[in-house]
Amino acid sequence: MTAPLDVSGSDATAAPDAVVEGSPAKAIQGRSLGQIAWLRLKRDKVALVGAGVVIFLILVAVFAPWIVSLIGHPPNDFNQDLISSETLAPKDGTGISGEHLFGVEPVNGRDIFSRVVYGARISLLIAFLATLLSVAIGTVLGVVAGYFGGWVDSVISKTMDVFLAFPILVFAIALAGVVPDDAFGLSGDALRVSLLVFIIGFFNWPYIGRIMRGQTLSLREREFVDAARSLGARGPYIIFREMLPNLVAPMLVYATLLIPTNILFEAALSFLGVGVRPPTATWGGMISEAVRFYSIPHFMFFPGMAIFITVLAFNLFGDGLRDALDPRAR
Amino acid sequence: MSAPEPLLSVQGLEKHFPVTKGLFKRQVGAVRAVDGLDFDVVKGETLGLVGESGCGKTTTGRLITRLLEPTGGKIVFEGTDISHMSQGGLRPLRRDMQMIFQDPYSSLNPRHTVGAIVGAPFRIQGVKTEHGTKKAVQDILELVGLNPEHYNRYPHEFSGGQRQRIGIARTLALKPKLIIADEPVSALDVSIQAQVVNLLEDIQNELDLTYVVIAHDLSVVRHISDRVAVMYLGKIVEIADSKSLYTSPMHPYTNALLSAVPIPDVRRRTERTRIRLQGDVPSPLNPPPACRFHTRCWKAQDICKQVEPPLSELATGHQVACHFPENARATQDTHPQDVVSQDAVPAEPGPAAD
Amino acid sequence: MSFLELKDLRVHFPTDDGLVKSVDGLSFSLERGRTLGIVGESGSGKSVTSLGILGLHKGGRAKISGEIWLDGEELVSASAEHVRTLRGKKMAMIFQDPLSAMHPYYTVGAQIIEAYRIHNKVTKAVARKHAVDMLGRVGIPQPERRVDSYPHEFSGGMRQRAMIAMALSCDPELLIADEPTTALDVTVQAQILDLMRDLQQEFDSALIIITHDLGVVAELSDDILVMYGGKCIEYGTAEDIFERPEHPYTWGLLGSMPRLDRDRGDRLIPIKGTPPSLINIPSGCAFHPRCVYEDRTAGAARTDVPELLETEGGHLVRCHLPVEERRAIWENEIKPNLESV
Amino acid sequence: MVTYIIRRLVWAVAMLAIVSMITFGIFFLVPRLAGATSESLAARYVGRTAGVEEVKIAAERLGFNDPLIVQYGRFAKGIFVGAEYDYGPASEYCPAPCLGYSFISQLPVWPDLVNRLPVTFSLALGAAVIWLIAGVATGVLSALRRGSVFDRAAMTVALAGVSLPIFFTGIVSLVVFSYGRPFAVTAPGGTYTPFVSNPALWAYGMILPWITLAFLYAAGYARLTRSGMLETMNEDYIRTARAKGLKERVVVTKHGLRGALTPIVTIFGLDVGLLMGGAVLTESTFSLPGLGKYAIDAITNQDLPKVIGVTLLTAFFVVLANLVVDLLYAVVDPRVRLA
Amino acid sequence: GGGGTPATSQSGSAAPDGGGAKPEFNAALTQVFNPSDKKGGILKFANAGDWDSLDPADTYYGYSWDFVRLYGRSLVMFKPAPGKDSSQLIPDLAESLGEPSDDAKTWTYKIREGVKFEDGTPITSKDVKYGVLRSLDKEVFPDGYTYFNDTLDLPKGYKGPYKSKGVNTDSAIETPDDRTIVFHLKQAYSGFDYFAQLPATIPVPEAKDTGAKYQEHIISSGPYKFDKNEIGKGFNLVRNENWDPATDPNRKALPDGYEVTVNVNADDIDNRLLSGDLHVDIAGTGAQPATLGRVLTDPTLKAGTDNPTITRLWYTSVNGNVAPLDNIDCRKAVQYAADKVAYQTAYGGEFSGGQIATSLLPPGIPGHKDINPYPSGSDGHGDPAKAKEHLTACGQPNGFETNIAYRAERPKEKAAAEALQQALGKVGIKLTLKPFPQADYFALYAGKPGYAKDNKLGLVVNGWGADWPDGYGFLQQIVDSRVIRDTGGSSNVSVRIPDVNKLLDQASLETDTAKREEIWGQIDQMVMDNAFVLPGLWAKSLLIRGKGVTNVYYSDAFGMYDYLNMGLE
Ligand SMILES: Nc1ncnc2c1ncn2[C@@H]1O[C@H](COP(=O)(O)OP(=O)(O)OP(=O)(O)O)[C@@H](O)[C@H]1O
Ligand SMILES: Nc1ncnc2c1ncn2[C@@H]1O[C@H](COP(=O)(O)OP(=O)(O)OP(=O)(O)O)[C@@H](O)[C@H]1O
Ligand SMILES: [Mg+2]
Ligand SMILES: [Mg+2]
Ligand code: NI
Repeated sequence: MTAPLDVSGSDATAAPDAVVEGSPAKAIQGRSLGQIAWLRLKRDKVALVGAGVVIFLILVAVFAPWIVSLIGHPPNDFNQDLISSETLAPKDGTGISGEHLFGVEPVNGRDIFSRVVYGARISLLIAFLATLLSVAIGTVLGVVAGYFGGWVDSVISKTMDVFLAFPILVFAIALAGVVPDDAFGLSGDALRVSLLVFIIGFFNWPYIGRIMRGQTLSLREREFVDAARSLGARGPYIIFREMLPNLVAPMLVYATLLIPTNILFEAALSFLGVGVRPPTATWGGMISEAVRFYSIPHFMFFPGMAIFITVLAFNLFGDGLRDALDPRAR
Repeated sequence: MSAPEPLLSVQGLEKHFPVTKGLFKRQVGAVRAVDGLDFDVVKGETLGLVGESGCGKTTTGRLITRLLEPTGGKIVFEGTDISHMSQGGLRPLRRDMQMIFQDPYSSLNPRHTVGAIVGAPFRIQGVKTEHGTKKAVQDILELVGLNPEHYNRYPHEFSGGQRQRIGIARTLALKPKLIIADEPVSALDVSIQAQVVNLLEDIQNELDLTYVVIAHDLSVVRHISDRVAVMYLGKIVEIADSKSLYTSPMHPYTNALLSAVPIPDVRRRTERTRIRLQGDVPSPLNPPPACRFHTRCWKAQDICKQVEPPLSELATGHQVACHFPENARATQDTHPQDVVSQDAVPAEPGPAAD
Repeated sequence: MSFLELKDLRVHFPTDDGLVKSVDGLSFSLERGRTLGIVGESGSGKSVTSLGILGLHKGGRAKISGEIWLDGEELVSASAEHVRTLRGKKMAMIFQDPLSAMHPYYTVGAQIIEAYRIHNKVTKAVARKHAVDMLGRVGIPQPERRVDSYPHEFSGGMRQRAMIAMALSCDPELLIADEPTTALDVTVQAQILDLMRDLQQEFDSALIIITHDLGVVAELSDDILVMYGGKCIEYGTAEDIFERPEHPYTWGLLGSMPRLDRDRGDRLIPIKGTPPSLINIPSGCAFHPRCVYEDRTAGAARTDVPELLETEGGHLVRCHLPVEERRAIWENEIKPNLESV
Repeated sequence: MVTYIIRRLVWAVAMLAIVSMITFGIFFLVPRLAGATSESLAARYVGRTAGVEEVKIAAERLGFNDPLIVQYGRFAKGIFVGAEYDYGPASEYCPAPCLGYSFISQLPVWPDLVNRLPVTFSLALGAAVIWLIAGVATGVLSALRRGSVFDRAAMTVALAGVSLPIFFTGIVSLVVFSYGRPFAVTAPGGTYTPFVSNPALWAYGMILPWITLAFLYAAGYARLTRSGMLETMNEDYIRTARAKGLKERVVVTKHGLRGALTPIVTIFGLDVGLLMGGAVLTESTFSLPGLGKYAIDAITNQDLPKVIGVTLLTAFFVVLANLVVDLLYAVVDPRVRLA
Repeated sequence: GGGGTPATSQSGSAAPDGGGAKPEFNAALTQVFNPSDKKGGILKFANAGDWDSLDPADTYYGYSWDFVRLYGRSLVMFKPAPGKDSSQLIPDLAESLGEPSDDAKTWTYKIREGVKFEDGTPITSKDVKYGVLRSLDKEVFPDGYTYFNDTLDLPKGYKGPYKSKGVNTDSAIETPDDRTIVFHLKQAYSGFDYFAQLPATIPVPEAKDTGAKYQEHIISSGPYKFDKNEIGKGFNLVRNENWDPATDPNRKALPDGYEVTVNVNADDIDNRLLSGDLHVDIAGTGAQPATLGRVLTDPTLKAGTDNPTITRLWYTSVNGNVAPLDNIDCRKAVQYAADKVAYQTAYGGEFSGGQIATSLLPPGIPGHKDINPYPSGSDGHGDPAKAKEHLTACGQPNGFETNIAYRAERPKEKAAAEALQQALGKVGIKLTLKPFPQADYFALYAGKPGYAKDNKLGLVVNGWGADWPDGYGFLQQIVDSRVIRDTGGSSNVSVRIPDVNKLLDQASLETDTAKREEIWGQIDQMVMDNAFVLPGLWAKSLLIRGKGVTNVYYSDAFGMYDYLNMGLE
């Protein structure tokens, strides 16, 4: 029997319009969550500034040689004509001039501007690569633990516990200290950078791992995973097609938030003298040298600010990204 | 009518979830979520599965679709025993057996477009269609009452009812024979619920489907089921065709359940007297012995605590597991509530064992 | 004046996406000893209304206007502090999900005692005794022992009983139950509904019960208010609403409900489309995009907001259709379809 | 509950064993991988004038020729029953818990660690108190006045706080408040006076390190508390508390903060545990003779037994903190008790 | 250790006896500043690092030798007097300086009467002998010097009293009675009194000796004894009641005690010195760079400082074992290319760094001649043209690559390495910096010939201070190729010239001082000609006088203030 109200055939087609009424145009192409996050991010001015600074810093790092050849002096060149031989400080206090935007170092008169610019390379390179390593290990193990559960999960989770119980900094310093200058077929900056990347990345993965495991566990409970399984999907399909797209967002957020941590970590190691070898400029290394010249504050100020601004920018961007991708956190 | 070969036959189905403890995962007990189910589903019919929360409905559904591995018993689908078949072996069979999920929000991957979601069965099963997957998907979208142009939209752009339609579209993609629907409408608003219920009925007729519908809402089950099975603590206590179950329930639990459902009818509210069960469903970790309902049953006698009543056919197509069934020879024309008010109700709410 | 009277209550939330008009001009009144049922689809503004009465939107982002008179006092303009002193004592509330509505870190008893001691200057021991009493009254077995349990140690039904005990601990004159049984099983729901009915009679309070289950409303309510898009679209006694509903939306609700007393094969009569967004409430009658009879209003439904008008004996309806036409449609087109076999 | 505690204890002990194995393995294996021999390892213990023979003998004596497992076994045994260390003229009994013996300073490591512990404790606990109070208070206020000037200012400062390297803030504070003349208060950094000998001087010497360390953590805790509070204040049970007619202050503290506190307590426990093993950067910036400085000095001198000792002690604190936090969790959150 | 006769730059007129100097720059260089005999007070010392050891047998730091005299008395000591006078040896525990036999192979000392250990037991010659013998065990005392090992006529295979228990050592040291001690040398050595002033001759009671642990409970023979001693943190000295001033004409013992803190932040030490919180920076190496700017620009602060030249050479070893530096022209190219001014700046410039060195021997060491074999251009910034010439001669016209080692913990050495890297880079010599941990610098890395060769450590940043102000004390350890051991550990990293060894032997036999001093000059010239050492600078330091401290004066012998007779106002 058919009642006048029985319009199930036609009602449904009308329905979506009601839903999208709010949106401006009747776009056929739907907006993905990524696009929505982007829209939200675009409204977050602070995060955009952070993103701008991050991009700027990356460009600075990439084009460091070029920038320095335009303004400034090679980072390791001495300019001792600017240094007072009595006090070892720059003659006019800082050495800041059109030639030396940030002034020069005491003692040898190296150009602080170009050292800061070159420092960005080391800092960002190590932070990025280490983050990549952490995220790679963390994601793989986290997803494996979360997806397979059982003893696999037990083993991986306990491994993470063990890792988290290590005094990472002490360990990293000690490790960076015991490895000689030529090892594993590498030497010089290449060795130090790889070593630092390895140490920082390797000790940080459990943080990402835990998050990824949690996310995977909660995804595994979601019914769409069951839906895929009931369609006969195999493990790889579920992991890569169903879960992974949902893991990209948290992965991105935590990677963005891990980068500043790693920058600070690298700076700390350089500060303690186990980072990249001198004379290669690093921010932490510059600060540790500047400590001896605390009465010449600009020496400490610029690398300090470089770290601060970089870390702050990443944090701002990361916070904004998190808010955009996870509106609940707002 | 000669009994047709059942499409799905479940015999003695069991699922015990181990409860472990300690560093070495010692098993200290088991949640007897499903504890010996027997039922058949005949082609073209709809079997409703009702019961209170935690009685094992979802587990049953997931066992049939083999998302869970049964602890015991047999599941025979189209004459094939699939109870312990490997996932690889199941793959081709999965085309014929699909599942609709309860929560329209978590059952659709938020990162996939509607097209990808509904097209997934084709991709996973490697099915090629004549005019390409997209055309096929759009046809199905149309079938479930969605605009085919929504192919490229994402789930979050749809309302709950529409999402449920997308979920249904996905199950229909490969033209299955059996659909297990786990609480397909319980997350939806009444007005939307009706749309979906109607849709389920329509496509059943159109595509000649067989349903197992799981729900806790007796009204919904009554509305769409040919036969209904009532579960209590992992067991079926009564199974019968819809009409006889609702009009002359034999198991006290069914009776109580029916009488507890509020009726949107102001005239009757004063007339009705109800059976009020006391307490909650006991934990499946430690189910009561013998008849599991005896702790809450007002008719319970010593035998109920000692001997488990078998599920036996007391009327044609009406099986019940009770030592003291009601309405054993009940007439078919009395109204359920009237029946209840006439003979089953003790003056006091049942002296349930506490 | 009635015990509780709402006059043109509006609760609006400014959000990033626009102004959410969750409650938009709601008026009703309620006497002591009577039960009002508020029904409506998800998002129609039921919870916002109840929280508004308790003053729980104060201090938030909500913009509230209109008047709420409770026992001769106006609450919207009253100070937040004054409204606070009324909460719990004069008016109390039961929430939908008793697990999340109770603090997981405090025992059930502690939470009842706390509620009691805010408004009664008594010692802990006295309050505790009272809490045990209340738990017993709502039918929790062995209340002396259970008073020290944590919420997670209770089953769903017991939690809701405890929640009720907490709400009733100070003898409130107005009790609002927001979907008190939605999270519960039918058998437990029946127990709770019985309990609420008994308690209301005992305490002689005014009771507002909010739900989207028409069955529950029918069981308990004297009067029923149907909400749609933040507005009341129909108000009347339970008989009015179930026997002589006049609004197409109410018809839709009745038609959508699968009923235990109707058989398989009876087709449900759903309402097409989906509930409106409260940011972009459809022009005119908010229901018009889903209304089958919209074309019979000569376009008025699209442009003009219909008035809430009394048809007879306190039965109010907000519809452009002429009264006679509405009654005719009900009698001839809808009612026959709803009648079972 | 009892079985739960036992289970946690067993795991804690197992974890320490694993950590010690890995630590031991890494510090003795990595140098070997990088080309060190038993002799070159021993060489650093025999002084500048030893001949080839002496080095060989020393390597033998120090057991560098034994397989790693044997060496570890000896080390592990020392922890429980003590060990005899032959340092040449005589041997010294290093009583349990013997965390190794430094052949450079000719001292067992354990008394050294015990010696340094009060400094690190003073630093960690003092700073912890400050940051907990400051961070949580700021976080709560920010959450309650969300969007206000206070909130924005506090969160800006907090963000800056987590973005500044601690050695930088430390040095700046030293320069401004101690070395430099503008606010010279004469060197409250770098002087540790034991509490028992002079509490006032003790506190005076610790003020700058405390504040520097606490600033970093307080910033993090303020952010954490704020987001935690925002989350809990949206919980249903807060609405219930309000519906009871509770005063807002009570709602916030008794109900809101209580709910938000659990994750903070967890992280607090872990942070303090980690700091107990030495705030490496703070201690080296302020030259505080605590475990962190000890670790750095040991690393500089390549004094492996000390490095291993201090690493293990730190790990011990972390594991202990984990344990305490877990047990505390069970106390704080009744839902966990059944586990 | 170190010291020297006053350098040309700082010779001033000695003030009249007893007259104090005015508070002005360099006031304590040649006279006693703030002289006083007031007793009482606690002197506060601080050390940025830590002692190698407090044990007299195991300590090899100049400041430690300076300080050890407060709690230990060696046979002979440097005179506690300002400037040049301090180089003079005077008897301490002994009644007089050593009595040599005619061939200078036997030296006899007589111990004063009435000297006692802190526990009241009399000090005998056996205790002195034991002290020297135990210092021979380099396994137990790895830090110390080996002068006694190398020169005493010990029984073959003798390994010190711990390992060679009961071996008769009379062939090396005889104690005919409780007051007499006789040293027998393998070879004649005319300067044995310098050995006798070494802390190793401080008496140690055998019964109380705990080997390596002795440093925790040292038995004092001086005016002060240990009260509380926490290794790694600091210690206190209090008066030793069993020290009898009558037996000791050299020590005033003014303060009631000493409070020494170790491992204090170096900048903090300077600030506390300036503020009066602290009396002495015990390391005596001078102000930190940050303080430098502050002190030198403020006349009042500057007036409270002294700026002596010390007998220390900062230099870089040029390792002839590493190709192409095995070619003398390549080495010379390095000499010419080096930027001496940058080198000087790296160490702190004129005031705290020192004076540019043109050869090994510092001006304060007798035998020093002003030579400059490799003039560093007109302005001291190097002579690239000359360097190129030599590069061509060496067959590397475009330069070459090699490594430069330095001690990681020493920022000045790092700066020097960077300076060389810069300067040498200009002529195509590409240096790679190789930092090594200070603790193992000589034992495992730069000082280990095999390692240095395998790892191409062509240049090794180095430094050396005279153990005592005499050519032998300055040169022997850094130019004698026989001190180089395959197992590493020697400070001489690069000088392997047989003729130099011969000259050294010749000098130690030479009893005529003038002739001896002539030889030191020859050696200096010879090493420079072979270009195995790139001299950097002769060190100076900027010392801050503690506020309210009396009897402050600079001791050439130690290259820092003399700690023996300081007191408080
Ligand atoms: N993976 C599992 N591990 C352990 N116990 C489980 C698991 N899944 C379900 N259970 C338990 O099995 C019992 C039956 O669960 P099931 O979900 O089948 O009930 P249901 O009838 O679907 O209930 P609802 O109406 O609440 O959905 C419950 O007690 C549940 O706690
Ligand atoms: N604090 C708030 N800020 C913004 N919008 C709000 C807020 N609270 C409620 N709303 C909106 O007001 C509308 C009405 O909400 P309300 O909770 O009253 O619905 P309801 O009728 O109780 O629905 P349900 O049946 O789902 O409980 C919803 O659209 C909701 O999104
Ligand atoms: Mg279920
Ligand atoms: Mg609601
Ligand atoms: Ni019909």
